[in-house]
Amino acid sequence: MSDFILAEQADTAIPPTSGCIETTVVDLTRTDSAHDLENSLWLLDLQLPASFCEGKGWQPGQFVMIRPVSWSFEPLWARPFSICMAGNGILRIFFQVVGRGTRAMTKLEPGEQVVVWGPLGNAFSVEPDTPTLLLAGGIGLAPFIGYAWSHPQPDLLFLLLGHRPSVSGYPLHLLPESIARETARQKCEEDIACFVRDLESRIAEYARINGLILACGPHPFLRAVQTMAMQYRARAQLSLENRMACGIGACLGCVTNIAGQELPVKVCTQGPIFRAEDVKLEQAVIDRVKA
Amino acid sequence: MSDFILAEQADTAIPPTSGCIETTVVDLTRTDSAHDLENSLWLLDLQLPASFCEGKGWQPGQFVMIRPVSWSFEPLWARPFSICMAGNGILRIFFQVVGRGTRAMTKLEPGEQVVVWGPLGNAFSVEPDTPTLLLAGGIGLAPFIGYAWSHPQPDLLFLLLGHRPSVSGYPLHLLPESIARETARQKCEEDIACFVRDLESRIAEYARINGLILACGPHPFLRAVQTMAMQYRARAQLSLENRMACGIGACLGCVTNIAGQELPVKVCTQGPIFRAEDVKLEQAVIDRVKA
Amino acid sequence: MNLNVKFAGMELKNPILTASGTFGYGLEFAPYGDLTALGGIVVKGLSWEPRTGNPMPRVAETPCGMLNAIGLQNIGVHRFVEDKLPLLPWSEVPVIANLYACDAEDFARLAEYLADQEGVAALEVNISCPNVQAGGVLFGQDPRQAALVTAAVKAKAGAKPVIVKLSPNVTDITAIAKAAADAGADALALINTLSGMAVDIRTRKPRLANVIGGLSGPAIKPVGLRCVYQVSRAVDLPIIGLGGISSAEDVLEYIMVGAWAVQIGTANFLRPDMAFRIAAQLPGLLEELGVKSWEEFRGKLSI
Amino acid sequence: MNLNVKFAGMELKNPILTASGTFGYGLEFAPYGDLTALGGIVVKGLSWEPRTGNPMPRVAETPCGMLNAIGLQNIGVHRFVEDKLPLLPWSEVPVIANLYACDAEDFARLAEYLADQEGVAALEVNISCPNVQAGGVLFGQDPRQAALVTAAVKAKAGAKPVIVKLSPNVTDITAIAKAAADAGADALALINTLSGMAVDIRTRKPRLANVIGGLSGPAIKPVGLRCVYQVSRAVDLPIIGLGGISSAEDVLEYIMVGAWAVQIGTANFLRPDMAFRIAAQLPGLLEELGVKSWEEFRGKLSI
Ligand SMILES: Cc1cc2nc3c(=O)[nH]c(=O)nc-3n(C[C@H](O)[C@H](O)[C@H](O)COP(=O)(O)OP(=O)(O)OC[C@H]3O[C@@H](n4cnc5c(N)ncnc54)[C@H](O)[C@@H]3O)c2cc1C
Ligand SMILES: Cc1cc2nc3c(=O)[nH]c(=O)nc-3n(C[C@H](O)[C@H](O)[C@H](O)COP(=O)(O)OP(=O)(O)OC[C@H]3O[C@@H](n4cnc5c(N)ncnc54)[C@H](O)[C@@H]3O)c2cc1C
Ligand SMILES: Cc1cc2nc3c(=O)[nH]c(=O)nc-3n(C[C@H](O)[C@H](O)[C@H](O)COP(=O)(O)O)c2cc1C
Ligand SMILES: Cc1cc2nc3c(=O)[nH]c(=O)nc-3n(C[C@H](O)[C@H](O)[C@H](O)COP(=O)(O)O)c2cc1C
Ligand code: FES
Ligand code: FES
Repeated sequence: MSDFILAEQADTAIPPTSGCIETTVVDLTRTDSAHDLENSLWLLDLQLPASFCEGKGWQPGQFVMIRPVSWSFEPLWARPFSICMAGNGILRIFFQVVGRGTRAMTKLEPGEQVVVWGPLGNAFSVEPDTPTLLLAGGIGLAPFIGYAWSHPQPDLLFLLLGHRPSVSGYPLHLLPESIARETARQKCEEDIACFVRDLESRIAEYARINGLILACGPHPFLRAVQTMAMQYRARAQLSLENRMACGIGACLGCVTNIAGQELPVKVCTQGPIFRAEDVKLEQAVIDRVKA
Repeated sequence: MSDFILAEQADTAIPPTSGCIETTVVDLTRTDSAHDLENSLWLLDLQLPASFCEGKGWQPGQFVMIRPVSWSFEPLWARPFSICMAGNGILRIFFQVVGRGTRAMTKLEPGEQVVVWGPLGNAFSVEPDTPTLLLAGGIGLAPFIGYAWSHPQPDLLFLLLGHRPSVSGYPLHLLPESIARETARQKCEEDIACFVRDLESRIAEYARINGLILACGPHPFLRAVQTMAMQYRARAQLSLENRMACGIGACLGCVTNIAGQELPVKVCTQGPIFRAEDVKLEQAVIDRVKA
Repeated sequence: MNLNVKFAGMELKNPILTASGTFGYGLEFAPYGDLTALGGIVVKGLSWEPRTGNPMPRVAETPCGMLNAIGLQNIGVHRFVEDKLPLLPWSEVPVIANLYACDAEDFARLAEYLADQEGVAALEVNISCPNVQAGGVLFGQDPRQAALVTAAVKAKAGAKPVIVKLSPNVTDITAIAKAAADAGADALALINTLSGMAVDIRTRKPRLANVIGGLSGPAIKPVGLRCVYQVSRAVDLPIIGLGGISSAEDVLEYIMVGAWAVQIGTANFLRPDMAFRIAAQLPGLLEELGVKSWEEFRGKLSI
Repeated sequence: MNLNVKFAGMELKNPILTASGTFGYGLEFAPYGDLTALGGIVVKGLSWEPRTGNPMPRVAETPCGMLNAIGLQNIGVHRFVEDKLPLLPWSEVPVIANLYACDAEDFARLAEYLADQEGVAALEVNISCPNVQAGGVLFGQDPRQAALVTAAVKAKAGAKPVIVKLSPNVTDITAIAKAAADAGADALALINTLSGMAVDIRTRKPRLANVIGGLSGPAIKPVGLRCVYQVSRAVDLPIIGLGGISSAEDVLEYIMVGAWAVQIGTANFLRPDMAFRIAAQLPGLLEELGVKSWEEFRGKLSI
């Protein structure tokens, strides 16, 4: 299955991209109805650069780096976001407010200029005839919207979304209707235990039927998925959210250790998607990267 | 006349102020109709802090420091602006875009939070029965709007405004109608020569009648006024626009040399208004401060 | 928790001091907050004679920071003691005098004079003056010179604690710190400004008349934290940390890498009530973090 | 005007180079601009053997800047020469190899190997490795060590120009510059990063696993300008200036204080077409300022 991923992870070719483009904000909508700005959920629509779908086009699981022109030097870096959808003239991302960059993004106005580069990184495998389990931890839902639309047999997909903010904030209506789904809110210890049991039984099931498991979400969530996938020998792919300064393989700030690789590999160009059995999700990194 | 000024310039008392207040933007209007943002003219209305008019109140010629909360660390410093008017719940300033701070201020939205401290500095002398000539170099018009309204006999005032952007951008309609005025645009060398001649004949006239001359504007303009005032022995007061980091006498970044003072004096607390005969408008400072 | 900190013979009601040169003589800030709510006030650098400072312009903005080359303009130590000190609430908040001189004798003379002033709680020695006799190298850039000045001040300071303020413009700040410690310093304050400059390509002139100035503000916080971290592990003296602090979070960052107290500098220019706000916000932040005492938090960076 | 600059045996079509470690091996940026439009490309620091670098996390944002402690992860000089160099348009744009080693012999070995590579236009020597034999002080912080490394590289570099890259974390950068000049350096590049750190009060951990890292970006521009200014007046060698450059204006600031060329570093992360944009904007800015030649502008700061 993962030939595609492994090819990219070989660190030879430069993945195709549409380059660095100045585009404009078309729309910004808050999707949740909580009071707090912290952890709020947003859909951001940018004008899709014409070049974006040319050539190889984009594939679900890939991401873009986004930097509003108004940021001058603060924050300094662009921020990486999964492509939620790209088509019909719109590049859409789904984001959550977690820090100063995402907080600043909630101030974006239609017409405002934004620098974007991408599509970047590798993509989730698509196996047209394989039952595929999509595991989304909160905002990790983002790439699965595009994935579901691009899949030739959406009825082979099952989405499990674990979330903390109310489910109403997640744009599940953007998914093709035919996709089976389940959502589980994690408000208390008990919820989490319950969600973990659910996760485990699903992973065990897909391992049994040799299905494909794709996961996207915060580090602790990915670790849980990884552990279970190893335990049940499931075929799982994890999308990592390491901190990125450049997104294009230049800074070596986003690396992770991968089994069988002498040097740490760049998550931005050789990932962000890795096979669960290959990637080392170090505890030290998690503590620091997701406080 | 200048007892008031000299008292402040003695560097003893801390001038009264309403402290540091978080207030909100009520309105921002562009007053000129040029195409370029550079040099554009704006009226900014802030909610007037209740404390602002208490106690000694404010006096025309005084200024405030303004720093939008959204600036985080860029720009770093607040910016000083003359109080154009303060009353009826509104603190109004009139500003021109000259750099990144004023450019950023054109993005202010109603309701946005702004930190303000003031009123700061000394004030123009008011001599109720003296014919008074107000010399405004461009944006230097700002304090004279408040001055004209606060003057007991506005018909003793005459305003001469030299300006580069079209006169329509200057809010002359905010002045009491009874004030005599003349405006002179400086588009070319010839205009400037003509304006300088005009300036000179006015200054000579007010010197003759022992009138009071008040000037506010860019350094080169103040220098011209100073030279002529000295030549004709006119009683003139100049409002300096030195670069300020704190506005309250703490950084010593805004100082100027004053005749008879051992140490350089702080323009923010001991000025910004000085007698023309006292102040040394150094060329070096001008070159650097107004590029 | 109790915010009180005791070190070097001083007792501060909280660890928030102000940085010399950014807080005037203290009085300038009285309209913006209650001076006695601060842990202490460090006033503008004082020399024996009044000084006019450098020519203008002497401040410039830089990305997330500023340059200054004020050149130690000040009214001189006598006028400070006579005109300013009596107006300060020194019996309720420690007032620390920052001393500036260009040779050891001058430093000693300042120390001797201030040792007698009841209103002065401690002396902070600014050793960033170039020593002309020693070929123009700054006192603070050479361990022997730093020791010389420290010893001279200490000899005359009587009961007043002596705080030596270190420059980051050195190859090894721990060497200077050790020299000052060995020469008798009671505490160290770091960092002073980084040496920097700015120019204007249109006028083709430096933005400071003095050409070179000192960089301060949020931009330098990483350098300040590193210096405090290094010195706190190398020297057994209480450290006052500063450089770029502009929030209660920043204060705790400095304390976590080893500082006993901190100073708010350039941030006072962002809003004149900054030091008061930070002092007011600190208890809430400590509670949020579950910190119960300074001992449990100070220097407790887990590596 | 003609943007061409010649120095140290190199001819650049414009003074815009990229800074080592911020531009990968060059190829990463090919999708974002025409590599041959740059004055030159300085690639990631190369060691003899591949290096894994430091543990994660190894980058952190700071006010107007960033910290990195990548620890020189690289594929080793051989794989660079075999896999990367042939793909770079080195016949049209000078490719400069940045060398990293921890003793003089290792540096010499790297220089010898690269001296034979047609595609390498020059060698840039990164002397910010701590010399364990010399008690852990960095090569770049001690004039004698700097001279040692420079001489060792120069002896084996053959016709390749040798650029020595200086650290700002020193008491007197001109002393190191002079030592490198006397030891035969053909040009100097400055500055490397400032030593700094960042911590997280919630996790109570440093933000870099390595604890201490290098500060770069707009925040440090004033320090870079000051260093270039000082060194250009102290040493008669061409200087490549860097530190915080993020616009064509910044480029001219560095040239006005004495640089012959510049490097774009951290700003490449703000947008990957940054170096190309700056190179494209430079002619217009020079015209606006009325500059007719580099000679008339370089170092022409009027004091
Ligand atoms: C390939 C990829 C795809 C992503 N897709 C999405 C998406 O579709 N929607 C979405 O909301 N988020 C996504 N993220 C995460 C998103 O990039 C971060 O939430 C964002 O960069 C945080 O910026 P901030 O300034 O708000 O937070 P900061 O103030 O920088 O940090 C706040 C917290 O977030 C953590 N953090 C900061 N930067 C990152 C980062 N780059 N990656 C992970 N954690 C970080 C910090 O450690 C800290 O705990 C993706 C990340 C990657 C690498
Ligand atoms: C007491 C006082 C009252 C003022 N009143 C007004 C007013 O009513 N309306 C108004 O539009 N402006 C007024 N100014 C000037 C105003 O403060 C500056 O135009 C503003 O600070 C420039 O900020 P900037 O970020 O846009 O410019 P910058 O990007 O900082 O600089 C752009 C240009 O402006 C010059 N400059 C920067 N800061 C200052 C400064 N503080 N003073 C003078 N020149 C500066 C710079 O040298 C440069 O040439 C006043 C200044 C003072 C000191
Ligand atoms: C305008 C200004 C004046 C200063 N004057 C002095 C001084 O007189 N004595 C001194 O020891 N430090 C002086 N400093 C340095 C500060 O006390 C402080 O060490 C430095 O600014 C770093 O802290 P910060 O980043 O919080 O400002 C001055 C700093 C500034 C910005
Ligand atoms: C992520 C990163 C990696 C770096 N790696 C190297 C390196 O391998 N060799 C080197 O000499 N300098 C390295 N540097 C330093 C830069 O080349 C440059 O000297 C420094 O960042 C200052 O310039 P800037 O502010 O423009 O980034 C690195 C800098 C960064 C940010
Ligand atoms: S983010 Fe820079 S190498 Fe991956
Ligand atoms: S602006 Fe700081 S002293 Fe005047």
